[in-house]
Amino acid sequence: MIEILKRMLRSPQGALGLVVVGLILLVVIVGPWSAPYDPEKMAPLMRYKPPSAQFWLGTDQYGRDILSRLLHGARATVVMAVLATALGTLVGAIVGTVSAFLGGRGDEAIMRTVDAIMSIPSLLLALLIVNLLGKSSVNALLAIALAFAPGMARVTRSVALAVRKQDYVNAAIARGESAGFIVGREMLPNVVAPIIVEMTIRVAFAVMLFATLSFLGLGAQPPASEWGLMVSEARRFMHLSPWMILWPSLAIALVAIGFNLLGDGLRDALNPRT
Amino acid sequence: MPSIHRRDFLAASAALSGLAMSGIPAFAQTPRRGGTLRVSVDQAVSKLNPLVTRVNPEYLVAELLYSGLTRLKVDMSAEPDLAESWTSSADLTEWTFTLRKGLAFHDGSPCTAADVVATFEAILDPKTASPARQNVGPIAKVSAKDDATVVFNLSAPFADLPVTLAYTNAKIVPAAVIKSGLEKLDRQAIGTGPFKLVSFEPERQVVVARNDAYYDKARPYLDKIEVLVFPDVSAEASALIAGDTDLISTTPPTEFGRLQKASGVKALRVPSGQFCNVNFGCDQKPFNDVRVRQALALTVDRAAMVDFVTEGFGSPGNDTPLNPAYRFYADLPAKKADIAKAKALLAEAGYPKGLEATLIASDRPGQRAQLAVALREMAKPAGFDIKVETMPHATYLDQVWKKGSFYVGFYNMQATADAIFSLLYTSNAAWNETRWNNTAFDKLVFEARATVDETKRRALYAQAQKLMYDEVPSIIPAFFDLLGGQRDWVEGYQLHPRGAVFRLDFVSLGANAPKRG
Amino acid sequence: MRETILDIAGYGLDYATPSGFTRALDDVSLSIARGEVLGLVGESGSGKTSLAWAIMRYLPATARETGSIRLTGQDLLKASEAEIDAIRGRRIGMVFQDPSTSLNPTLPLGEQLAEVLVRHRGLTRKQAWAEGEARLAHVGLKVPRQMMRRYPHEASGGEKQRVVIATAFACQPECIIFDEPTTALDVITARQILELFKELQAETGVASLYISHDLALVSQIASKVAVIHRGRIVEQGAVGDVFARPQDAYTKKLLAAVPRPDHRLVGMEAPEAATPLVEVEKVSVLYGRKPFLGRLLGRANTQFTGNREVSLSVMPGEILGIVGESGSGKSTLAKAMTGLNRFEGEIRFAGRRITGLSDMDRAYRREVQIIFQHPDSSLNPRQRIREILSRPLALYGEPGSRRDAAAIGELLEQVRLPAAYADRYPHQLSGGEKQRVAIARAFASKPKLVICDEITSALDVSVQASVVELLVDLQKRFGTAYLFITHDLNLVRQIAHRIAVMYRGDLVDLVDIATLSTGPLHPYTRSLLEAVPAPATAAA
Amino acid sequence: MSPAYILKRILLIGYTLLVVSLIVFAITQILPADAAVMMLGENATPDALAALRLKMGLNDPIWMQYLHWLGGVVRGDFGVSMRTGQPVAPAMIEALGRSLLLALFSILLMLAVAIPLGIVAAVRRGRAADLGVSFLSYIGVSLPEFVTATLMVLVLADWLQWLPATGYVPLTEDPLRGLRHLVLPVLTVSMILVAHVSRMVRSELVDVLHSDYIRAARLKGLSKRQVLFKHALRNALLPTITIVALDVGYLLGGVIVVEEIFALPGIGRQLIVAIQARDLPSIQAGALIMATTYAVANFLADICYAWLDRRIQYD
Repeated sequence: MIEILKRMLRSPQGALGLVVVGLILLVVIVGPWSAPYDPEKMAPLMRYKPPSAQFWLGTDQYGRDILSRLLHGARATVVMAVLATALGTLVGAIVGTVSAFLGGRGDEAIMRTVDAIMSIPSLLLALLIVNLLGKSSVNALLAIALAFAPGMARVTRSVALAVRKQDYVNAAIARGESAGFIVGREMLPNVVAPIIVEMTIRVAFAVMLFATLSFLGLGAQPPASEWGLMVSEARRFMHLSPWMILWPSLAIALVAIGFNLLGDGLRDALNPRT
Repeated sequence: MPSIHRRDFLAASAALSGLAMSGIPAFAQTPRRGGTLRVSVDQAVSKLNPLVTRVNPEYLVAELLYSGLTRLKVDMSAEPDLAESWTSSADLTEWTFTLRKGLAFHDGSPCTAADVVATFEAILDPKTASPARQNVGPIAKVSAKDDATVVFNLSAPFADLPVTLAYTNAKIVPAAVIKSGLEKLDRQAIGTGPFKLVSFEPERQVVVARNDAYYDKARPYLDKIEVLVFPDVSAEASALIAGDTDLISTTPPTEFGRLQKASGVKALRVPSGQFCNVNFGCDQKPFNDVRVRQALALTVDRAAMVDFVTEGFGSPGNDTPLNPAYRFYADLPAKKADIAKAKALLAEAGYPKGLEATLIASDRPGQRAQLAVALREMAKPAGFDIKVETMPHATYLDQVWKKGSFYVGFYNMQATADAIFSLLYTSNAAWNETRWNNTAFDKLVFEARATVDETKRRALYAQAQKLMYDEVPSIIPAFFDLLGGQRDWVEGYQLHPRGAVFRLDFVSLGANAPKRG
Repeated sequence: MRETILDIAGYGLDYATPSGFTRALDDVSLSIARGEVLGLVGESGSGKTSLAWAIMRYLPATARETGSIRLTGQDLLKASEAEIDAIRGRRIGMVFQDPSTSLNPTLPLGEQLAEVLVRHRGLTRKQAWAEGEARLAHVGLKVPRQMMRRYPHEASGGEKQRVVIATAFACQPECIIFDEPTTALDVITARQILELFKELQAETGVASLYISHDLALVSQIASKVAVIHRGRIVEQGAVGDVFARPQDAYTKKLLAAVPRPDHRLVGMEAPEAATPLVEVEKVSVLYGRKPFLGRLLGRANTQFTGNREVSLSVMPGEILGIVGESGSGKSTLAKAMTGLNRFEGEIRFAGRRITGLSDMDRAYRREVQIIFQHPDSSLNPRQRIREILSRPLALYGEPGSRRDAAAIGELLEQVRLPAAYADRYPHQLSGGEKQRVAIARAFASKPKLVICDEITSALDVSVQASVVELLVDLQKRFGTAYLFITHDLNLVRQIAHRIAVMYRGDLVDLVDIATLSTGPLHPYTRSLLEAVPAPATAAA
Repeated sequence: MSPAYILKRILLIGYTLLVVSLIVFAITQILPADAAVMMLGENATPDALAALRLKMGLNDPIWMQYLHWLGGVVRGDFGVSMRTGQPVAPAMIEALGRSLLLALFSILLMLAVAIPLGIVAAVRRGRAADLGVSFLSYIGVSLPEFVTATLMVLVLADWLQWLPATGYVPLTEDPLRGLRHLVLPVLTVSMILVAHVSRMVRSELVDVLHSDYIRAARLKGLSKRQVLFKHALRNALLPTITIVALDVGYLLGGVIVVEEIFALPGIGRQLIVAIQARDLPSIQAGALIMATTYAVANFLADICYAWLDRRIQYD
């Protein structure tokens, strides 16, 4: 673990990724307390203010402080994305590993079906699911998780198959170990690493997908300060104050970049191939 | 009598800070004929059948292709359309309309009293599901005396019939089509309107061309009108500023500022009775208790609300659907926010610890959510814990509209006080969203509609408004001015306070207009 | 004295790493004259390949060099990039270890030969192709014209290597480097390639640097030999001298490690026993499942045979060697016997009939253990040695048996590893050590039969020797029977009592070690015997 | 290439579409919307609704409705839109055409930009150029379309007034205006593609450049250029074909947002409108058509790949 961290710090992406994600997590944790204003406090006389000493990032259509809203929104945005990814990964990992372990026709059937589901663009799938469940952050979370599951299943399976071919698994079988032991103790520990990499990268997608859903009005609900929602609300006031749309957009991009970097860093750290 | 009306109206406009009024007709010289006008609208034109149109863009198109018996002037009074004149019996229960000579549908077939009768029978048939059914007035029977004469027998005395017959959905369609099935009108237009349908792409554009067989030889002035759909309002404004379009039928306050600044663009603004409200289900807890409704009403800072919801392009409301733009508006003292009093009332009503409620707002137009969120904050100090839930308009219509007990509504101005009251607030209202069901109120409205005498009628409506002012079946915090924009080469266009009326057949293009194919 | 072509003097090479420099080559001095073949012998990591790259001037930016490498007097260290490009392939050719990776999979073989001719001999593409065809014919390829147009995946390993060789000789270079050109090939193919090399070498008199880990092989073809160890040349001289009278300790060790058929490590006779321990009866293995679509289209089913009705038996305490080239079905059989492949036919073990996986109960699995070829893949990288070794104890140990550190320690000492290794992870061990752990794991259950599947082929000669010696020792101690699978005939002749020869899934021969040299043999077995060079000292 | 392989892939497409149709139908069945209400609107009376339900067979058991619908689909009849009352299929196909136009331009632009970038990055590995490219690509993959799009509209359309903010004009109607309207959407869509593919090309090329046969080629005396363009590039670009095909999946997803923002009446926008209006037949048709496009794109890619790269075994 430690040396992986060391290796990550050596690669530019890894180091940068760690820093950015670290910062983001910091905001997620202490954000709400560090916010200078109440994110929902309206000020009829303070609307559409550009950045200033008083409001570092300016104010929005209700005269609410954008910085405070961003700081509060970090949780809604990042945590949700991480949870969604984790959930999707879990489901995918189970399906993938089972499929890989079954092999043969079972594997074929499962994977073909997974492919089929994957041919529905994940955004569309998420859209449909949210519409089905009714719009709310939680449902958006489920939708994204479900939209991710097939992809993760594919990844997990390919990794699991590679591990399945290893001789230590053969040895375990020849030894007469139980299926449970083989999957649990011999295979899984070797499968997790690549999956974690994939996961980190997908968190970036999740953040974007989440924002997109909120943007389409299907994610978080006002007056929540989820960043995607902030962008979509700000669009209406684009011409009254460009700042309103600029900041949350940048925030989203930053998070996505952070996790992309981190993911790539991890990948390089875990298999120092090139 | 129209004169009084006009004075009220101007008074109303004056009341709203001096602004570029489009109310003044621009018929300096005789309009130039010819040219193509590009009008942009903010929603798809999904329905072509005029009897079932539901949104302004559809009304706009229907108005180009079809005619009613009467039509609504900018001052909200009725003027002849297919009917050249009308009379009523003394007791206002029988009205007779005389049609113009030689009217013809786009397919060349003549338009006669038979078509009018058939149309109104279709409208009144529930199966047609036409919004007009509840809005054309208490019609009991429609009959044709001869080819040119139609007689309406009413179930109750009704003074406003000529105005209500101008209702957006009361457009005359051929009897033959009605017989063969109205679906025919989903894709083609067979009307008597000033323009004929050229092409119809619901999501993109509708093109119409002058109908040379139109009854008025002078109008329309334009050869062609392209109605362009811009789902994105800011893009719509950009298009006008860039000169890609000539006219925006309605634009939100958030874009209005740009239009005012843009060169070559005239920003249009007219005070209107259009409003956003918060509907209470007055038949179920907690809002069946008048004190709860009053308490919430007392939390609203209406001046701030005008800012939040209309960006200042509007006027504060007093929880009655009438404002100075209406003829029978009663000037009641402006309501002020009073949190202490609100708290007290809430406690009296049995909610000393405050109360929770979920306020639903559809996502179109944006002002709904805007209002909801603002209200949420304003009501907090008084102990209201309001959760805002927005949803796609379709879901809203399907699940909440007319069913919910606490949601944000949005309404065009109606032609008459009676129209708005009996559309929304009487017990037998078409859209009785509040279930207020106040017999006293019903009685007042019913009396008023049967009264010809101006002053008596005004008094009755005043009492009705006072009732609403006190009992708050719904919070009406702000009225919108209607906003729009046009290139300065567009002549003869007047923003209509009704919001659903456009009268583009009076529009012409100036000499400096760009030539378009 | 013939003219010296390649002359390396006091050459040193270091690679810069974050943690300072690491020495790859140290004060290397060699020279090869026209017509000479210098065999460079060393184990993996000895630096022999680094030397090859150095000569080819193909070094990473992190390389630091000293000394000189002269090609007919010109110091390559000082040569410009352009000059080097002109020298590579023109004056120094190179033949690589694995033809399947050294050829571009998406270009026709002919193109990859012709481009050299175009580049260095200024031929037009047309001429180059004609010339290339001739070249291919010259390296003994039957149908040169087609071969030119084929893609790598359409040619056999031997054919590909011939193309590579033809390319290396294409421009009549003065010097050619052969980097283990036969290790990736089957014994017999390797033999043919070697013959080809001899002919071409004799014919062109090119100065050859022949890099190999295989002393026996080098002794066959080289005139001079240099032994490289940890980046230093520890000994060099004429083949005869070095092999007969090695001076350096390492050389001696290396020579001693070379398996020699005549030098038995166990008795010729298997211990007497009435009944065989295991009997394999008509065991067949089919790979791949029938694709329903294939049948749907009436195509021949794509299954292929791993074993065809193989029958053999192993006596208690006997070492049965199984030889054959890759894909001959050796491992398939091993897998079948350990329940890693489903099979038809039956296996009789200690009188019990086993016809399928379900019959392989714990008792059977305890008695029959397997050791795999690649130690780094057969030990779970995320488990400590302790966990790895405690599993069999947990699985097979009698209720009373101990599984504590002491028990683990004993197992490790059995295979001559310090008990302290119990806390290490596999990646902290060397290849040989890992294989010892694997052995310890196999012996943990005190089995009666251990199947050794190519367990030494991934190891260096010296390591291999010690591992084999360990196995023999264990066999003596526990009287365990081995099924010893290998492609190294010399090795198996040292330890096996009987030898089974497999060829394309069939068991073609099963003979006593004694009768191997004399008795009647299947032609394939004979060609196999001929293909394997007997080590030098046998000659010396 | 064996016909069996092709046949197999075609059967797979069939299966894919079957699964998709099931999923889509299931979802649309449970969507909180009464088909009849949607069609008649809020003024519908109970009797009218009942009549319509009967007519639309909404009272049949679900599986009957599914089979009935599927039967229609097979015959290319996706039913009638509840919003416009017009048959769904033609509208959707036309919309698809517009989307594909957008996709086509985006992919062309992407190829023109991404491949050179990738090559430069791989060849100049670790140097400034490489870092520059990878920085760009990180930005690219990390900006959601709606952000890029909105910012572009704000700057290019509203502030600089170089391009129309949104809208769509058929190229047949007015090629110049049509293209001007396409610029922003194409830029937005291709941005992520470029980022994605250039990274792919880079890593593929880096791998190839490390392979034995490249070294062998160098040691045959071929110049860097020759090796790069003759030996390396071909092998590095092969896998990108598949990548591009997979990106079609993204494309279709991304197109939803992009079309929504630029009011481009492609299939994505049709779907959003349909979803918002609970226009079930349109949703079903749209989703199914998207899936088909994706499946077909991948099919073509595989065929293409198999044809170009002769190493592949066909099953």
